Amino acid sequence: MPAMLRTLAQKLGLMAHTFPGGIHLDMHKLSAAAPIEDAGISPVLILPMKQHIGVPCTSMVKIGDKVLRGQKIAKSEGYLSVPVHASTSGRIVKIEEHAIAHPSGMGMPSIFIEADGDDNRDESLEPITDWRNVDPTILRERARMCGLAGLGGAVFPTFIKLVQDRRFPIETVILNGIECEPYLTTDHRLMVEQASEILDGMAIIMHMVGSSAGIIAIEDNKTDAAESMQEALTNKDGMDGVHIEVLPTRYPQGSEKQLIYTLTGREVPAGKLPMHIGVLCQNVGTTKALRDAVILGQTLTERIVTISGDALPRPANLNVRIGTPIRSLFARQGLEDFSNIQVVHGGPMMGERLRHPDIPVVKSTSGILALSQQAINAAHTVENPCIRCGHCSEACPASLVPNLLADLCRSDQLEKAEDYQLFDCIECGACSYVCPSNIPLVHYFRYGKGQISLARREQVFAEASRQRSEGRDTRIERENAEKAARRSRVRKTHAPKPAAEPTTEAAASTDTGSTTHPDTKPTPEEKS
Amino acid sequence: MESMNGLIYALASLGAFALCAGIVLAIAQKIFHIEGDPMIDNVDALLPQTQCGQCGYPGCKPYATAVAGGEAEVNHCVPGGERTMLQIADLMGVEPKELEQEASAPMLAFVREDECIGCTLCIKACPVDAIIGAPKQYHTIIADHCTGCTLCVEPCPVDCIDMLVKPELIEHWAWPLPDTKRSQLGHERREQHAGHA
Amino acid sequence: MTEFALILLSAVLVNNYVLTKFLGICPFLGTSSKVETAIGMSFAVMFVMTLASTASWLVQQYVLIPLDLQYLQTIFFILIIASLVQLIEMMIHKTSPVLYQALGIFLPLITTNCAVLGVAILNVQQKQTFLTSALYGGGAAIGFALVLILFAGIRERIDVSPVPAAFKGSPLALITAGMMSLAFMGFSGLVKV
Amino acid sequence: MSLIMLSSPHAHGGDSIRLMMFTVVLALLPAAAVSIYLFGWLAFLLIVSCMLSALLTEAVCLKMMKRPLSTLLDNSAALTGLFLALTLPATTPWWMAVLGSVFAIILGKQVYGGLGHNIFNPALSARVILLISFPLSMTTWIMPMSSAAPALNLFDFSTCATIFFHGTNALLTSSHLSLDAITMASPLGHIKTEATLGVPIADALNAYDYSYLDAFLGFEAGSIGETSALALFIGGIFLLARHSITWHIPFAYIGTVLLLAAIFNQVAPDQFATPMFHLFAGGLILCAFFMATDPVSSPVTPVGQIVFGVGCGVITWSIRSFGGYPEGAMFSVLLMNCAVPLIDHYFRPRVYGHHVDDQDMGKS
Repeated sequence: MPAMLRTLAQKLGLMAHTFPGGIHLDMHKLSAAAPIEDAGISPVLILPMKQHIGVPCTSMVKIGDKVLRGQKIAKSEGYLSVPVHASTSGRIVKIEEHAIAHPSGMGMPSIFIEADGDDNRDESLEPITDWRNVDPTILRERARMCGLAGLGGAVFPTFIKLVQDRRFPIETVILNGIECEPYLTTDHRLMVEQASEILDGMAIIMHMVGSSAGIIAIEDNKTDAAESMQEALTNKDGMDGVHIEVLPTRYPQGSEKQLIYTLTGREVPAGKLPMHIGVLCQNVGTTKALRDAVILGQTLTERIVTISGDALPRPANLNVRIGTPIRSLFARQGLEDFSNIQVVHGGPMMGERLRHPDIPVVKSTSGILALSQQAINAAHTVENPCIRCGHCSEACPASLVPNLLADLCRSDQLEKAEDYQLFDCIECGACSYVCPSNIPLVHYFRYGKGQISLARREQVFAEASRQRSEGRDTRIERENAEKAARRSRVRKTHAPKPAAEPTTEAAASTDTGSTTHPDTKPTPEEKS
Repeated sequence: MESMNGLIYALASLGAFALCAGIVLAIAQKIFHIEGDPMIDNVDALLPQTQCGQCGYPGCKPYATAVAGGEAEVNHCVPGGERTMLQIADLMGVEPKELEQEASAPMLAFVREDECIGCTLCIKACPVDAIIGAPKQYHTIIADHCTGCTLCVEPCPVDCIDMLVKPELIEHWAWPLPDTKRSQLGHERREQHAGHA
Repeated sequence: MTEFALILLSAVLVNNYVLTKFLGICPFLGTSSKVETAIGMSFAVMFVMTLASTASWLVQQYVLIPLDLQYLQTIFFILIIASLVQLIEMMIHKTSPVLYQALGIFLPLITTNCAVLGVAILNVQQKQTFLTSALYGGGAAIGFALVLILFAGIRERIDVSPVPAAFKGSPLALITAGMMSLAFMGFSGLVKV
Repeated sequence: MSLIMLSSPHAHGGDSIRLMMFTVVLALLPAAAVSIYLFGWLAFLLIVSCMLSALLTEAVCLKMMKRPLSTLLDNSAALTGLFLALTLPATTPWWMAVLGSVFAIILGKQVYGGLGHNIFNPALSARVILLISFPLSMTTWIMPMSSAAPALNLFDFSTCATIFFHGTNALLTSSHLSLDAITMASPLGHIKTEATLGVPIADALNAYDYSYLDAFLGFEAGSIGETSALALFIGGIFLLARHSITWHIPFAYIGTVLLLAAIFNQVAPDQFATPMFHLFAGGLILCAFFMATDPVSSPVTPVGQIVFGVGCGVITWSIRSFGGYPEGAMFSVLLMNCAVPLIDHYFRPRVYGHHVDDQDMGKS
């Protein structure tokens, strides 16, 4: 009903499109006024083999190798993957498992580079200044080679989205400068300080997908960024189809699907991509990185990281080499003692709490937060029973019914949970944030999703095993039948000595069965 | 005589009526006749297909047949664990039963190749054709196909097959349920409060 | 027309067989643990109840009364009901083995569902016409289905609640049924039939 | 640093059950104040005894089930007691009030597993149990202090204490008054009795000396908390403003009653009361704003809430107009409570990106 009213109001032009649900947060943008500083080069950089969504990379270097900044050190395996590059020049000192920002606490094979301090760049990639006259597929290959992945936090390989598909022409390119997570200010500062470079990147994207219309979306708590972008836009040639949209601040506006709905009034159908409705959405930081990759020929070796939190003495925005241990960044900002502090990788709403600060900055590190134990405790108090107040449903930007879903996950009614569209949950955390009973709803959904994925994997495995088992059974049956048939033939011709036959036959068949394929392996012995 | 007539009427009408009902049901039986027991496949679909025989039946399908026929309890599948048991109980509409044996962590069989004499006995024992090799050559177990049923361990004459815990992949890691650990935190928090006060 | 509507309303709500006449409690408790099963059971009972009430009316009018065999009423009606149950059992076994399995013993037990026999006998006692007895049977079945499905919905929710051990299962189901019955008392006097 | 596994989000808005329940208690204060103004010490004694016995019962239950007593502080038991008190007639003796609270907490709530798990509204289930068990006591309405000539001074503590602790009969014997002298029918009860005699509604109300203004302000016979539409509206609007409830249930509920009443009143004004009469009469507003919106026993989704409200409205109006009981609001909420699990299941909102048909998917 309200949805209908809203649609009606939108049709009449009384109301701008806005995604359902959503909440207002305390933004805590402590570092909003802090200019981007360079964090320098750490003596040892740790580069995990997988920093994107998709297939892990494999190492191309060995211990003792000298590498240059920007040199590819791990190559991608498979389509959904981008390579890893050395983020400074130096020597490979070890390749072993190291902790990463993952809730399981498991490690990831990583390459350790000892910096030589010279920071010599690998300049094998030619800058493409004349990109307007370059074929989009070449630029796309450049984006892949340079290791670009969504720097907003999702780290989806960027090149995959930058494609021209005749069936799904991109009409609108959306530049996502929403940054709706509390504390984080990387995109904000980037837009204030490097608006022109971002616009270059956007122009490259629009050229690559063949679109002439673009929207730059910024929330109204970043007016300085909007002004800076507007100024840069007026000074830029050839970007007439682009305009800036300042949206009222609401979480999770920066989520791709929600933003697309707010700006275009269209929903990305379940199981489809934005490109299927003619939209491409890119994060501000990724756009800037694309510009550097094309115009400067630089691979992705650094990113901007907000370092903040209520327990951090000096919040800042740092330009950090990928692979820098975050403990050194905290030390730089005046935090050495982690005894009553919890470290969060990413924003407080969707980031991971880390078990310890000894992990490296990776491509997805939009921020690292030092939150006081008190702040964490306030968010994770004892779970009370659900009183079905419905605040979670009101807050849900995907129009799910979180409390019912959580009940289903908790009681392992996973099929029903899928039926309730569990997988449409974007894990934004709005439901948990508003829950008066402090129910960790997102945690239940993650549990449910994990269990369903597990069940699916087991299902596939079981099906394959069943087929192999049935195949084996039929083969044995067939072979037994053949053998019986042969034996009866043998019995007819060599009536006196039937017993000797099977053994020699088995021996004969095993001799020929030297192939390694299981289907043609030796006949199993008959049970006597 | 009156009562005699009444009795005859009663018996005759009841008999005639019963006959009619019987004929109708006989026809219906023809129309709604079903082949086999469709529940066997339904149960089989829930089983993990390890073909391990720990249930006491030679494989998953025979166990499914026994369960569907009401001959076997629902709690014999060890590798399936509690979830499989609950699903089968749910499907069969019976009360869930305690598992007799806890499911262990997923295992993989591994051949120590330098000790393998190439006897092919394990190949013959494997219910899912997950072992490859030829006589007098090393045998190898395809890890992706191994169900961890342990049936190959026994036949090996030189005991060169180990059962190893299946390594957990970071991509396959799943969040556990929140409750217990959260209440721990709540406990810590209460203590902390008490400490402050 | 109004009269028919009122008969239906009366049979469904006001004189609900389960909650105000307390007939058919056994399947009400037995097949209400899941909504899907309850819906299946509801259809089975609707089928049997409607047909049984019309068939028994026919038997009563054209067999028992002419032959002066009213004393055989119960045995005849049971025969009708049992045959219908057999029929629906075969149909369900063919069309939905899973539902067949889930209903289990409660499917053949529709035979002894006192609500079914109750409707048939009450129809005869109240001297209903053919049409009204069909309507009454149908209405009673809809009423049974309604409360069974509502109850199943409630029990699915109770199933995931931390109910005190002493009340788990049937005790709480009976308390809830009692509360529903109290609520249904609100309908009393709504239709005077 | 600890090794406990915590999922995001690592921030919380600070809302709590305790706060939400307290808001509802606050919203009920105007109605409670009016009840004391109308029924003096009787109302006060009822409210206090119901709340205390509810809290005590909850404490005993928690103790027996070995659950932490700290949940007492979530205000839910006190709220249940207050709700129950407000739906009782002023002359309810103490033991009935206590019995009601015990029923509400044990049968209404704790047997289902405590807060958040009950199917029926605890206060209303207890009220209906009392109504069915003690029909006479539960439909005897004492004249409020606002009547032209109240037979009893309800601000006199000893009179009230006699009624409360020894029953109305004890007072009647000692004061030589007849029951009819101190009680009166509620407007709904009045028109129901007159309707059975065939008296048209307008005449019946004239004879009753009915005025909409009195009904709006609450100067009429009825349960102590349900008479004043004004006080309940204030509370309801407070809840809406504080976002404790959403508009869906109360508006759908009241709207349905008004609509049905308006249509039928147009068709047959002699048999069916006016919408305004329905609005101010009985427990409609109390039920619509406070009972039907009880989050635990009402649907979660907006569409479900509208369905729920409409269902309540239809049943309330039907029972009032045709049923054996003069008032159907409480029954209607209980009846719709039964349907909540199914409503929740079948009236879920459309999830983002599902069933998007009016969109063209690319150009082929």
